[in-house]
Amino acid sequence: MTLLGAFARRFAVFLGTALVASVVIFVIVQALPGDVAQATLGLGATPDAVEALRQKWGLDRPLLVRYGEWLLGMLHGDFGASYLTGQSVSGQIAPRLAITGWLVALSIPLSTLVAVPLGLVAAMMRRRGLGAIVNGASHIGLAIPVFFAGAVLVIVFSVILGWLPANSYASLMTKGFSDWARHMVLPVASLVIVQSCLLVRYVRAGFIDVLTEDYYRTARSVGWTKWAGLVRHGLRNMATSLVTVLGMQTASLLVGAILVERVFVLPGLGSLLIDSVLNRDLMTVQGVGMLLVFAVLAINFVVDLLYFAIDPRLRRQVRA
Amino acid sequence: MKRFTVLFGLVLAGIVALSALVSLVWTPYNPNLVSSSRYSPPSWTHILGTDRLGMDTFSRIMTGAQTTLVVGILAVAIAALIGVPLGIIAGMGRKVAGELIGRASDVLFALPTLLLAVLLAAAKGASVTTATVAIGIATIPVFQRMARAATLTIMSQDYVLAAEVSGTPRSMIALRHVLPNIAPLLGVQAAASFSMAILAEAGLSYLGLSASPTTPTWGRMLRDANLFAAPLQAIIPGAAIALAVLGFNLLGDGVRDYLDPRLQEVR
Amino acid sequence: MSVYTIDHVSRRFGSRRRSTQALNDVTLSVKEHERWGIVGESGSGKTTLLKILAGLDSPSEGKVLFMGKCLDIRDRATLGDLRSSVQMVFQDPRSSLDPRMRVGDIISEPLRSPLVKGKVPADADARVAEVLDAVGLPADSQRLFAHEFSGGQRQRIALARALAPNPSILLADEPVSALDVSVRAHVLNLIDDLVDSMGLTLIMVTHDLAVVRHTCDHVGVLYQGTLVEAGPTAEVLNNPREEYTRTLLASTRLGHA
Amino acid sequence: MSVLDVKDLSVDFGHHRNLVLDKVSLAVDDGQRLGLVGASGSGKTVLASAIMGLLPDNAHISGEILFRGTNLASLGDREFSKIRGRKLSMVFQEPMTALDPTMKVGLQAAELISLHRDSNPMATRDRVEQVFDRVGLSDAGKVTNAYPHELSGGQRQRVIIAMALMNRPALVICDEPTTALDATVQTQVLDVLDSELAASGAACLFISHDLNLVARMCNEVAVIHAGRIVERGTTEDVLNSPRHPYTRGLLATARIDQVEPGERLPVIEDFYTPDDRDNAGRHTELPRRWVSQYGPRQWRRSR
Repeated sequence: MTLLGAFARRFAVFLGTALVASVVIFVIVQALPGDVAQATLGLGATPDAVEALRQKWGLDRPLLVRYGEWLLGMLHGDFGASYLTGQSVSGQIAPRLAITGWLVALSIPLSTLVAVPLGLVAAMMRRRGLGAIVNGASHIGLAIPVFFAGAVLVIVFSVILGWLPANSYASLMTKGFSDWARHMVLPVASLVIVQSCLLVRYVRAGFIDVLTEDYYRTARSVGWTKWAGLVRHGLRNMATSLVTVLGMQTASLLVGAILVERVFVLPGLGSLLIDSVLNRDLMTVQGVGMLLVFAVLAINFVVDLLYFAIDPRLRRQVRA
Repeated sequence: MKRFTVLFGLVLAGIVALSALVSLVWTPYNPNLVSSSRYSPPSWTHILGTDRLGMDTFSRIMTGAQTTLVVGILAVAIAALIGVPLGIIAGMGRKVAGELIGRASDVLFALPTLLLAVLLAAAKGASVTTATVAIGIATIPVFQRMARAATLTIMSQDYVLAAEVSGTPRSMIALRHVLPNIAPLLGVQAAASFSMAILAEAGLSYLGLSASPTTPTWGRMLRDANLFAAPLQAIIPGAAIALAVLGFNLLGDGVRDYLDPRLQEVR
Repeated sequence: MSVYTIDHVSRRFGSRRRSTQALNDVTLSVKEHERWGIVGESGSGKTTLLKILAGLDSPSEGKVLFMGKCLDIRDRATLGDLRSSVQMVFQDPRSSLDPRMRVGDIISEPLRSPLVKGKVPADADARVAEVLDAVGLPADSQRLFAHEFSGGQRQRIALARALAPNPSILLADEPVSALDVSVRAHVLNLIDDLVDSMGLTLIMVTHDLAVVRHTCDHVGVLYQGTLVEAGPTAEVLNNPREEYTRTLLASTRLGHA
Repeated sequence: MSVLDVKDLSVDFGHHRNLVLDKVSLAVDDGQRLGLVGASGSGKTVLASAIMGLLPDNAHISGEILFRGTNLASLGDREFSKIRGRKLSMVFQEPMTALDPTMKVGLQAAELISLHRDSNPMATRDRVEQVFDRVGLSDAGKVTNAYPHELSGGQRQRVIIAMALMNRPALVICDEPTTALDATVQTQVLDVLDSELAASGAACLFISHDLNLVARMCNEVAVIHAGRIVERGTTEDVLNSPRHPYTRGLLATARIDQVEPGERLPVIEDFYTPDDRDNAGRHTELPRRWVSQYGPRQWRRSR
């Protein structure tokens, strides 16, 4: 199998998983409630009213047809229309995409940048003060829910110090960079704090593994000092496990972004999702849910490709 | 040092369990009793103060421990009871079965806990039950993968071959050799997943996707707190969540270090 | 009579497009009470061959006759016959003894099998004590766990387990290569003695010609999955016909002797 | 003059301070090859790690390790790193894991040069290919561009030997350099090691559990047992007239080929007289762990 073939195979798996996920989402939202129209109108509604609504939304047609329509629509970027307001779901999603996107896109690299050096120190100095402090701090940080971290940041920097805004969003396009940045600092910081504490634990464990490896001993025997050898020969080997964690964490990072949007009242995808659940706007829930799952799968697909860049053994397995 | 952290974890977890148990029979006030003293600071009458409706925060924190523990235990039980057998089958059984389970697990893994909870809440209405089920189901792949990996390690050991040469049936190998040998790892995973479940439930409560407003939960208390008027009322439930999670994490780490002699650092 | 008749056996691993040939057209016959040593380096397919004989794997091509009957591991009856008379000892006793079982339970495992039938002793506890004594371990060992023993002792436990159901054939996969040189002699003496006193047929896989020369009366030489030479030990070692056998001999001290 | 002079070296580990080396003294002369023979757990690998300064953090060390007059035991990591790989190098037992899996072997070997002196890339590459060529890596240019997993065990061990010889060190420590290899490959690798050591004039501490190998490689041999050097002499003397019962036992058990087929193989206990036992019937010279190997009763052969 060629390298290209391996990519193609992974891409096929990615699309297949997305397809199955879309079925799961559709079934939970459309088939589980029993009757969507009844659920929307509440138990007190008259049968006639329910029936009228069913006709209006096309719910009287078979599930399979409705699923097919939904799927085909999504392929064209059309997520259907809200049952409640009649608004196009895609139209609601578009303006909110940027906010959630920024949160995730900023916090992944930033938390990695914070975690790698701290993890290195924690691994190398684990019998000494600094390592123990980093280790202990990451333990505590791991236990803090992201919305609590956000709340504390608001209390300190907005309520007490009054330096930064506690809520609302300023678009990069319309309000300019500095205003945008002032509004993004605290949300991104709360995500990075929690995320990097988790990464530190994995980076530390990865480096400690390297310390016990034969090739690290070889590196030391040819004249690398403890620290330099670990950076030179450990970093790339540790990166494999780091990438795995990053892939596994994309889902929880998206969840974190949704929670952070709630704390800072940012009008992102998460806010849209939660609002539509509370209003039982099923079509919107379904659409946003699918988009999030697709994002998780896409990031995991990219992570899969990253392995090939890092680990030459994989490249050969594929070629052989 | 190590012993101290485990002890600390034990104390924290113990406090959570104790307040949950005690709150079943006694709390200083009825946790849902509305009073006129709103946002009162901590005092002898209200140890941790009161919230925006004048309800006693200490009583609500105590009662909140119930939901935290029950959701955590049930969610982990759901995940382990479904995930572990699937993982063992995937690790021991035919290739097709393993592949199928693996793919199904991948799909579930792409559905974040919160999204699953959101979908269930959209379909069935938000409640503790949907939250628990969602957390449980979302955790299945974690147990499945862990059990599968551990099973594969055990299956590569010669004692499994020896058992087969001894004429032991596959099902018996699973019960006699695989399960006992992966049990410690599963225990550690359960402890870690328990902390994760607590965090997830708190998140769902914070979004209003878990217990009804009349049931005090830590996440909802944080959601209802006004950061500008009474920041303390946000910090208290937040700290409760963090300390509970920290406690169970430390406990889990302690168990792992005890069980895995490799980590008793030779170096 | 022939215990095993290995008839043009090949074994391939992997998918059709990239397969590795572990065994290539191996033909060999093992008679009762013979002691065979199968010699080869890593990757020669010697362990694969042993696994096929133990019913842990099946050939891709060719067949194995066991006691005159075609060996099919999917057929419960023939597998039962095999399990009742063939036992195996593995290379590394650290890996072949379940760390969470007591020695008594480890040794009695074959006695509790639904497949093993016939000569199995009724009183399992008495049998465990008996085989422990036969391998030179005290009877109270059965309450302990495997990790409480040294490498040599663990290999004795593995031997005790193999002997428990009264097998007639003993398969051994590098039984001493994980052990220290000084312990090796103890275990080899023990195997030698047990095979003698219990009238076993022995098939031992090893990379060490010196061990084969000492313990086995027949030797087969495997090279990259092909059986290049087989016959009585003295004959093969004194007059090797194949180039590879000569290389192997030269790389051990036996070549100079 | 001795290149290495170990004086009263003791090493123990951890809180329990398990003694692994007990006042070991050992000297290697310039250009000399000394074999160090012992069973697993005898402390031979710990001795090698101690000399290289690669002991884990929880090891306690006492005594002196004089390398060309410098006490290595008292050097800091930075100063020691300047000696390692340049004047003092090591060949490890496990070629499969001793190289960084994510880096081409040529680059790993070139690091040895660039770490220790200024050298332009062209000269470095030439030197790497030259040494690779010398250790019998045919098509050295191709090998330098390979990742470790693309090479066979024998090739990897040649790479490691090339790395150990890269900077023309004064002493090479070989810790079971061929144990993990197949017999036929083992012979070739030993030949390369033999000729390259001779050509470079480096001294060598050759560690093995296999007396046969040591006899082939070394003119002098020391026997280590339970953390102590029990015997030292020329290879010929030790092999032909061993003085210590442990050495005698080791020699006998190592030579299966000298026992007639079917005869009982000698075991180490055979070489200990009753005088060597203490009151409880144990061999005084054997550590307790070692004695318990055989249980309370001796195995007797019935034949």
